Amino acid sequence: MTANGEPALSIQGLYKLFADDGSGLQMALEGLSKDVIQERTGAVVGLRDVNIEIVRGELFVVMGLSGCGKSTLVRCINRLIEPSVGQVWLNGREITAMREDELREARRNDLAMVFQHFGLMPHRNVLDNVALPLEVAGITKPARRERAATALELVGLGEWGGSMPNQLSGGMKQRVGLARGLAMETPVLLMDEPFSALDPVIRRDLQDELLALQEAVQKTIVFITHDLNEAVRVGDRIAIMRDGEIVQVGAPNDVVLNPADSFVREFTQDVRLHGMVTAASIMDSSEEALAGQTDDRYVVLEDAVLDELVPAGLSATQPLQVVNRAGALVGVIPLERLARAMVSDEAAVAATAEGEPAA
Amino acid sequence: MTANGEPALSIQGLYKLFADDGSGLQMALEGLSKDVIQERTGAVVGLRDVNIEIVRGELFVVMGLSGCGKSTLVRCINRLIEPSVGQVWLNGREITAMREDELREARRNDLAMVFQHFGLMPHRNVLDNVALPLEVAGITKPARRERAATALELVGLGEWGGSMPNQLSGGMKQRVGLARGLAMETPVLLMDEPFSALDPVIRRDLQDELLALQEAVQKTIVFITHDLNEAVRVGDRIAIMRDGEIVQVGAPNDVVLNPADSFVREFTQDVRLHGMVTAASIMDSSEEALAGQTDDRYVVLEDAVLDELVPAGLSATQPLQVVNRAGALVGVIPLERLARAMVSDEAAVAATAEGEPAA
Amino acid sequence: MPPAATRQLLTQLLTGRLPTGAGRWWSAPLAILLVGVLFVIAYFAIADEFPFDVGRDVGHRIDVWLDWLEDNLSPLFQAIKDVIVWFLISLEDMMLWLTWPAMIGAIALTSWLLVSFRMALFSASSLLLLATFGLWESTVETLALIIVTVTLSIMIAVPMGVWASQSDRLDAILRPILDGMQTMPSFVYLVPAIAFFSLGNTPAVLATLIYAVPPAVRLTNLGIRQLPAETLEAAESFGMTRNQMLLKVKIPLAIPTIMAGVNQTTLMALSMVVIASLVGAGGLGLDVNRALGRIEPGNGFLAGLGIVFVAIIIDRVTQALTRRQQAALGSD
Amino acid sequence: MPPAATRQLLTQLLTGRLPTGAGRWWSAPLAILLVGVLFVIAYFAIADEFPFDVGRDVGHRIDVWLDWLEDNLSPLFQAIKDVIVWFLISLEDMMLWLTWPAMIGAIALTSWLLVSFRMALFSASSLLLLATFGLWESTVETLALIIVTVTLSIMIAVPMGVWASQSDRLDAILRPILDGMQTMPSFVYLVPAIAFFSLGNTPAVLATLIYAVPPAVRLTNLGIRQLPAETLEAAESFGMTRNQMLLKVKIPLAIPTIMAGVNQTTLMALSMVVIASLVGAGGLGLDVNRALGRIEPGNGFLAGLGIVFVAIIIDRVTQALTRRQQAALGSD
Amino acid sequence: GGEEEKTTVVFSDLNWTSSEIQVRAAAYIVEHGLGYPTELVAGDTVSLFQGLINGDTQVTMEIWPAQQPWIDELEDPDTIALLGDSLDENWEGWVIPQYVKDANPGLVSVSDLPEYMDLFVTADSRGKARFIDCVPGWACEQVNGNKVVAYGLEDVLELVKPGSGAALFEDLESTYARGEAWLGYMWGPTKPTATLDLYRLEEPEWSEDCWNGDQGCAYPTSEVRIAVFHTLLEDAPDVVEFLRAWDFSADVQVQSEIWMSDNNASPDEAAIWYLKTYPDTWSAFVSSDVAEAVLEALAEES
Ligand SMILES: Nc1ncnc2c1ncn2[C@@H]1O[C@H](COP(=O)(O)OP(=O)(O)OP(=O)(O)O)[C@@H](O)[C@H]1O
Ligand SMILES: Nc1ncnc2c1ncn2[C@@H]1O[C@H](COP(=O)(O)OP(=O)(O)OP(=O)(O)O)[C@@H](O)[C@H]1O
Ligand SMILES: [Mg+2]
Ligand SMILES: [Mg+2]
Repeated sequence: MTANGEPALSIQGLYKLFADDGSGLQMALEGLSKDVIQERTGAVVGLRDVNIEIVRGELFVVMGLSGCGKSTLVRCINRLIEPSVGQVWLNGREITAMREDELREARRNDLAMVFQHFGLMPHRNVLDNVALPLEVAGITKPARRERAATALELVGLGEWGGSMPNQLSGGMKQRVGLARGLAMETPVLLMDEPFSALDPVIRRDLQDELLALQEAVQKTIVFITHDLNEAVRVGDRIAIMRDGEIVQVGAPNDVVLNPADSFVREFTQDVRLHGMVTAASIMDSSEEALAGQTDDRYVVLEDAVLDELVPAGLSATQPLQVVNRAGALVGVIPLERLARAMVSDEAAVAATAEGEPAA
Repeated sequence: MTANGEPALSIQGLYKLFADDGSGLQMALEGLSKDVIQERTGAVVGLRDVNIEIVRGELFVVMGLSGCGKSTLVRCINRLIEPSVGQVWLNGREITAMREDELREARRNDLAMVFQHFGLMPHRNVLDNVALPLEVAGITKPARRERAATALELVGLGEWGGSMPNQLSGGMKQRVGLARGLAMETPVLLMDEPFSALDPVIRRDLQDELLALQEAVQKTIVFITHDLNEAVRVGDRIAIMRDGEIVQVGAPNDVVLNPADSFVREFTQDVRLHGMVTAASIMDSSEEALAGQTDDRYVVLEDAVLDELVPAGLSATQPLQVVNRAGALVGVIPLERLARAMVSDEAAVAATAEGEPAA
Repeated sequence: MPPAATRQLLTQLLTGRLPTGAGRWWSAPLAILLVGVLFVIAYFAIADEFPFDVGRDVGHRIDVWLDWLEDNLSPLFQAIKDVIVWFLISLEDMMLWLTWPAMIGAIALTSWLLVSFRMALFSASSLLLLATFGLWESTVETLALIIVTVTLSIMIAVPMGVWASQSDRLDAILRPILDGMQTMPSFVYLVPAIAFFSLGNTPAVLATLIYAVPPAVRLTNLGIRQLPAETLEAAESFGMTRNQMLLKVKIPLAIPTIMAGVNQTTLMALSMVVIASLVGAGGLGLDVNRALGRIEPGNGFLAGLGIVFVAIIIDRVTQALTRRQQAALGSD
Repeated sequence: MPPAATRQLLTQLLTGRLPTGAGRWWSAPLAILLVGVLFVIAYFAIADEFPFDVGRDVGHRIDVWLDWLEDNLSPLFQAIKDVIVWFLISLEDMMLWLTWPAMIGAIALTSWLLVSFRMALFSASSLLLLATFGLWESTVETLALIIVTVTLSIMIAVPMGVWASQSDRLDAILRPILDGMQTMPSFVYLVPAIAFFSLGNTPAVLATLIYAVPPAVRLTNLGIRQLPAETLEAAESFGMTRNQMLLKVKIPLAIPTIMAGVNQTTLMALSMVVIASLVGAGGLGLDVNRALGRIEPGNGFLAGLGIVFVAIIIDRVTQALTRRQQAALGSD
Repeated sequence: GGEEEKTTVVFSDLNWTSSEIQVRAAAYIVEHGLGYPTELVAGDTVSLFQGLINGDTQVTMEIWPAQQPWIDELEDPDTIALLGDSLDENWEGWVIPQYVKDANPGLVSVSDLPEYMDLFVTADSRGKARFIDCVPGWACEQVNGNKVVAYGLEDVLELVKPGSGAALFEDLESTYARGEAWLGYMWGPTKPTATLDLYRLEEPEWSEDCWNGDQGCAYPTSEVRIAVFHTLLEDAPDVVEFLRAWDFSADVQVQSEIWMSDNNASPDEAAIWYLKTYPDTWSAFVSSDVAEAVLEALAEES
C-alpha cells in the first residue's frame, strides 16, 4: 500500500451473480468455477468473494480480461447493481445497508461515476449534460454552469458546450462523460475505462490532469483501465481480476515484478518496464559478488531505474556497483546481466522472481 | 510504401462538412481553418482534402486526436456518410458514383466495417448478430452459422453464441462486432477502433490473429487506433490526421522517426521505440567517422534495432561498426550516442530528423 | 371431441412450441381438469345452446344499483357537474365575447407562434371555410368542449402513464381497466350519466374523458419503459430522486411516444363529439347528428369536416406545446 | 382590435419566442395581410355573425355526387362486399359448427399456448360468464366480426406505417388523412355505405377499418422512426436492401411500439361494434344498442362487459402473436 | 301456393320498445300464420330507413311523422308503400311534471312560461329556462324552433338537444325521480308518459293556417304508419293485406311495455305475451284459419 490513512472504501466478501432466480449463488459460495456454474444453471458469475480496502486519497486501479467483472465491481460499489452477498463500506457507513434516500445522498455527494458507455443524455447539450448531476445535487444555476464549463475546459471541450451529444465523435463523448464525473467534485470517483476511446496525446494530458487533481484534492479513485502503462503511471495500487475474483493486489511494480501467477505475468507482459526495473531488483547481492568490488568509478544508486542504468553501463567496462542512500555497497550488476534485463523484461522479471541472477 | 501492387482503395480530394445547409463548404475548399468555419457558419469540418492510396493487402492505420475525423473518413469510404466533395475508388470502381444497388453489392461483398460503437442488434443473440451480414449476402444458413461460430471462436467468445448483447461486458460486445466484421470475409475491412475496449492480453491475441489472417488472405484493411504501439505493430503504413486533414503518411518508423511536424512528434512521443530505432537511423556515416575505424570486433548490421544494439554496446569499449548486408562498413555508433538513444527516444528521433548526431 | 384435439395439434404445429405456462407443475393437470369440466357440462347440456341464462336478472340488479347510486350520491355528482360546467361556460363566454374575426385571427396567430406559418394559413383558411358553411357557432362550441376535455385528459393521462411506468404491479392492474375504458361502449354509461348529471355537456365531457384517457396513459407508460438502460443507469448514479429522474430524464426522452399518445387522445376526444351530442352537448357533433337524422350525408360530411379541421388544429398546437415542453425540460 | 394585440403579446410572453416561421421574408407581410383581410371582412359584416352561408348548397352537391357514385360503381362495391361477407360467413360457420364447449375450450387452449395459463383461465371463465348471461351467440358473432376486421386492419396498417416511415413526404401527406379517418364521425359515411353495400356486416367492417387503422399506422411509423441511428448505421453497412432492413432490423426493433399500435387498433375496432350494430351488424353491439333503446343500462353493461372481455382476449392473443413474430424475425 | 316459393320477409327491427314488440308480434303471425320465413334486421332509424328503400328490409312497422320529409325527398315515391297505421292516438307537446304544476297552479299554458322561467334555470342554462328539445334531426326539432319564435320565448328558453329518444326519456325519468322541475318536449303514448304523471302545457289550437304559417299552435295528432318495400306488394300480397289491417292500439302498446318492464322480460317474451293476452285484437287482422294456425303455434310456446 502506497497511500496512508484509514480505509475510505472497503469491500467485504462481495459476490454478484447474474441469474433470473437465486440459482447458482450457493455454488458460487461453495467455490465452483464460473464455467461450471454457467453450464449448470445458466447464471453468470459477475463477482466472487471480492475484498478490497482503499484508503483516502488512493488511486486504485482495477485491471483484468474483458468480461472479468470490472464494471460489475464498480456498479456494485454505488449499487447500480445490487450485490448478491457482501458489504461495501464508505467512510465507515455501510452502503449496502443504506436506505434509498441515504443511498441517493451518498451518490450525490460522495460517489461520482464515469461510465464505460459514456451514458450521456441525448436530449441535453454538452454543457447541460455536465451540469446535470450538479443540478441534482442542488447547486445553483450560475455555480453549476461555471463548474461544468471549467470541467469541459479541463477535458479540452470548452468550445463544445452548446453541441448535442450526437454531433460528437466517440472520444469527445467520452470526455464529456469524464468532465461530468469530475465536475461532481465528490470525494470518491469511480472511473470505468475513462480514457479508452482517447488518443495518446489527450490521454496523457488527462492522466496528468488526474494526477495533479489527485495531488491537490486527494480523492479516492477506483480506476478501471486496460492499459498497464496507464495503470502503472497513475495507480497507487493495482488489482488484477479474473473471472470475478481478485487474483492479486499490490503496488504497480509489485504486480509487474512479482506476478502472483502465470495469468498476471501474461497480463503484465506488455508493460514498458524500463521505468520500473530498479538496480536493486536486478543486482547480484551475493557475498562473492560484493567481495571482489573495489573500483568505485561505476556506482549507481539502488533505486536507479533501467533507463538510468544503461547509459552508465555503456560507458563502464566492469560491473556496476550498487549503493544505498547511505553510500553502502549493497550489490553489483554485471554488464551482461544488465544487457539481458534490457532485451528481455520478462527475463528480468523472472530473475527477480526467482531471486537469483538471470542465467 | 511497404506493400506492393496497384491501389485497392483510393481516396481523392475528399471533403466532408457537417452542416444543415451547404454553408462553409466553400470556406473549407478555400482552406479556412476548422475553428474559423465553425465559428462563422456553425458547420463542422469533418474531412478536408484527404488523398490516400491503399494497395491490395495493405494494413493502413489511421491515427489522430479525438474528433479529428477518423470515423468520418471510414464512414465516407463505404458512404454511410455522403462525402461533400471528392471521390473514393475501390479496385478501379468509383464508390462515390455508384448507384444504390451497386453500393449495396459493394457493401455486401467488398467492404466490411467494424464500428467504434459496436453497432450490435439488441434483438438478436450473439451468433445471429455475427451471422446477420452473411444472411444479407445470401449465404446459406448452415454455412453462415458455421462461419459465424468460427469467427466467434476466433475472438474468444465461442461459448457465448446464445447470449443476448445486453448480457455482455463492453469488451465482449466489441469482440462480437469484430467477429461480425471478420466473418464477412470481404477483401476490404474498415476497422474503427476495433480493440479499444479490450485488455492487453486479448488485444495482443487479436492483433496476432489479425496479422496471421492478413498473412493468409491479404485483405486491404483501414484500421483506426489510438494506440501507437498497436499501430506500429500491425500497420504497414500509418496516417496521422488533424482537424480533418492528413498531416503525414508513411511507414511506422518513418512516422515515428521522421515526424513531419511538432504535432506528429508529440503524438508519437509515447511509443516504445526500441523495436524501431535501427542502427542505420542513429549511426554516424560521416567520412571522418568512417575513416578512423579498423577494429572490427564490434560489428552490427545496419538494420539491427536498439534492443539488439544495447547488449552489443554494453560489451563494447569502442564505437560499434555498422555494416550493410554485403558486409561493407556504412557507419559507426559511438557508445555515448547509443546511450542517448536509449534514454531519450525523442532525442534519438530529433537527431535522426536533423540528420546529424545527437549532441 | 375430435375437433378440439385436432385444434390442439394444429395450434402446436402452427406455433411450433409447447405451452409457455408448462413450467408450473400444476398447470397441465389443471388444464386437463378444466377442459374435462367443460366437456362434462357440454355432455349434459344440449351441445349448441348454453344451459342457463341469468343475464336479465343480473342486468336488472345493476339497474337497481344504479338507481341507488343516483339517490345517494347526487351531491357528489352535482359538485363534479358544477366544476365542469363552470370551465365550459367561462371558456365559451370568452370565445363568444371575441367576435369571429378576432377568434380566427387569434387561432391563426397561436398556430403561427407555436407551430409554423403554414399551420397558421391552414388554421385561418379552414376556420373561414367552416364559417362560410354556416358552422361557425358550432365550431366554437366544439372547440370549447374539446379544449376542456383534452386538457383534462392530458392532465389525468400523462401522470397516470408515468405512474404506471414506475410499477409493474400497477401496470398489470391498470391494463385491463384501460382496455375496459376504451371498449366499454360509451352508450352504456351515457344513459346512467344522464341520470346523474342531466342532459348537457357534463355527461359528454365525462364520457369523452373515459374514452380518450387510455391511449395517452398507455403510450406514456410505453415510452418511459422502453428507454435505454444505459442512459437511465447514468442518471441513477447521480442520486436523482424518482421525480428528478422522471422530469429531467425519462419524460423528456419519452416525449416522442408521449406525443403520439397525446395525439391519439386528442383525436379520440374529437371522435366522441357525435356521441357527446347524443346526451345533449352542442356543436359540430350535434350538426352531424342532425344532418344524419335528416338523411343529409352531405351536410353531415361538412360538419364532420369541421371536426377534422378542429382536430388537426388542436393536435398540431398540442404537439408543438409538448415539444416545447421537452425543450424546456432538456435544457438546464 | 385590442384583444388580438393583447393576445399576441400574451402568446409571446407565454412562449418566450418569436414566431418560428419568421425566417422567411414573406411571412410577416403575408400575415399582416391575412389579419387585415379578416378585419375588413369583419368590418363589413355584422361582427358576430358570419356574412354568408353556403353550407347547404355544398352539402347538397355532395349528396348528388354520392348518388352518382352509387349508380356507377356498384360492381366494385359488390365485389368488396362479396369478399368481406365470404370471410365473415366462413368464420361464423366454422365457429357455429363447433359447439360452445368446444369453442371455449379452443379459445382457452389458444390463450394457453400463445399467452399463459392465467390467460387461459381468464378466457375460459370470462366466456363462460358471458354464456351464463345468455350472450353466447352474440359473443361468437362479435368475435367473428372482430377477428376479420382486426386482421384486415393490421394487414393494412402495419405495411402502411412502415411505408410512411420510409418517406417524410408520404408521412406529411398521410398525417392529415389519418387525422380525418379518426375524427370524421363514422355516422357520416355509414349511411352512404348502406347505399353502397346494403345493411349488414359489410358497411360495419369498412367503417371499423377506417376508424381502427390509423393508430397502428401512426405507431408503426413512430416506432420505426425513433430507432437508434447507430444500430441502423451498422445494418446499412452490411448492404441490406430496404426490405431486409425493415424485416430484419427495423420492424423487430420497433415491435414494442408497433404492438401498442396493434393494441389500439384492436380496442378501437371493438369500440366500433355498437356503431356497427346501427347498420345491421349483429352481436354484442346490437345487445348494447337494444338495452339502451329500452333504457336498461344494466343489460347494456353486461353486453358491454362482453365486448371488454372479447377485447382483452383478442388483444392478449394478438400481442403474443406479435411478440412471437418479433422472436422469429430476431432469430437467424 | 308451394311453401318453398314464399320469400323471406325481412322486418326492420328498430331499437325502441314499442317497435320491438310489435315487430315480433307481427313477424310471429307472418311466420306461423301466413307461412313466410321471417328475419329481423336491427339498426337505428336512419340506417333502417336507408335499408328499407334499398330493399334490404321489406317491412318497417313504425314510420313516424318525423320521417315524412325523407319520404317526400325520395326520387321514386313508389319505392315504398305506406300501409295502415301502426300506433294510434299519438300526441306531441310540451310537458312538465304534474307536481310542478301543482306547486305552481298559475303555470297553465306556454304563454305563462316567461313568468315561471326561474323554476327551470340550471347552472348551464345561461339564466334561461332549460327546455329539453326534441331529438335533433326529427321534424319536431324544427317545429319546436318555430314555436319558440312564434311564442316569443327566445329569451326565455335555452334549448337542450337530447341525442336520442332514450336520452330524452332518461333525463325526464331521473329528474322526475328526484322531484325536480322539468320542462320539455314529449310524445305519447310511451312508457314514460304512461307511468309518470305529466301535465301538458296548453297551446293555441292546431289549425291548417297556423301549421303552414309560424307554427305557433299545438301539434296535430300524428300518425305512425307501416311501410313496405314495393316488391312485397307482389311477392306477398297476403302479408300486405295483414299489415294493412294491423293496429297496435295505444292501450295495448303501453300495457305491453309496462308488462315487459315489470317482468324484466325480453321483447320476444313481450310479443308472445301480447299475442296470448289479446287474441281477439289481432285475430281481427287475419282470416280465421290463419288465426287458428297462430294459436296452435302459441300453444307450444312455454
Ligand atoms: N452528425 C454530426 N453532426 C455534426 N458534427 C459531427 C457529426 N459527426 C461528427 N461530427 C464532428 O466531426 C468531427 C469528426 O468526428 P469523428 O467522429 O470523425 O472523429 P474521430 O476522429 O472518429 O474521433 P474519435 O477518436 O473521438 O472517435 C468532430 O468534430 C465531430 O464533432
Ligand atoms: N445484465 C447482465 N446479465 C447477464 N450477465 C451479465 C450482465 N451484465 C454483465 N454480465 C456478465 O458479467 C460478466 C462481467 O461483466 P462486466 O461488464 O463486469 O465485465 P468487464 O470486466 O467490465 O469487461 P469489459 O472490460 O469488457 O468491459 C460478463 O461475463 C458478462 O457477460
Ligand atoms: Mg466493463
Ligand atoms: Mg471515432
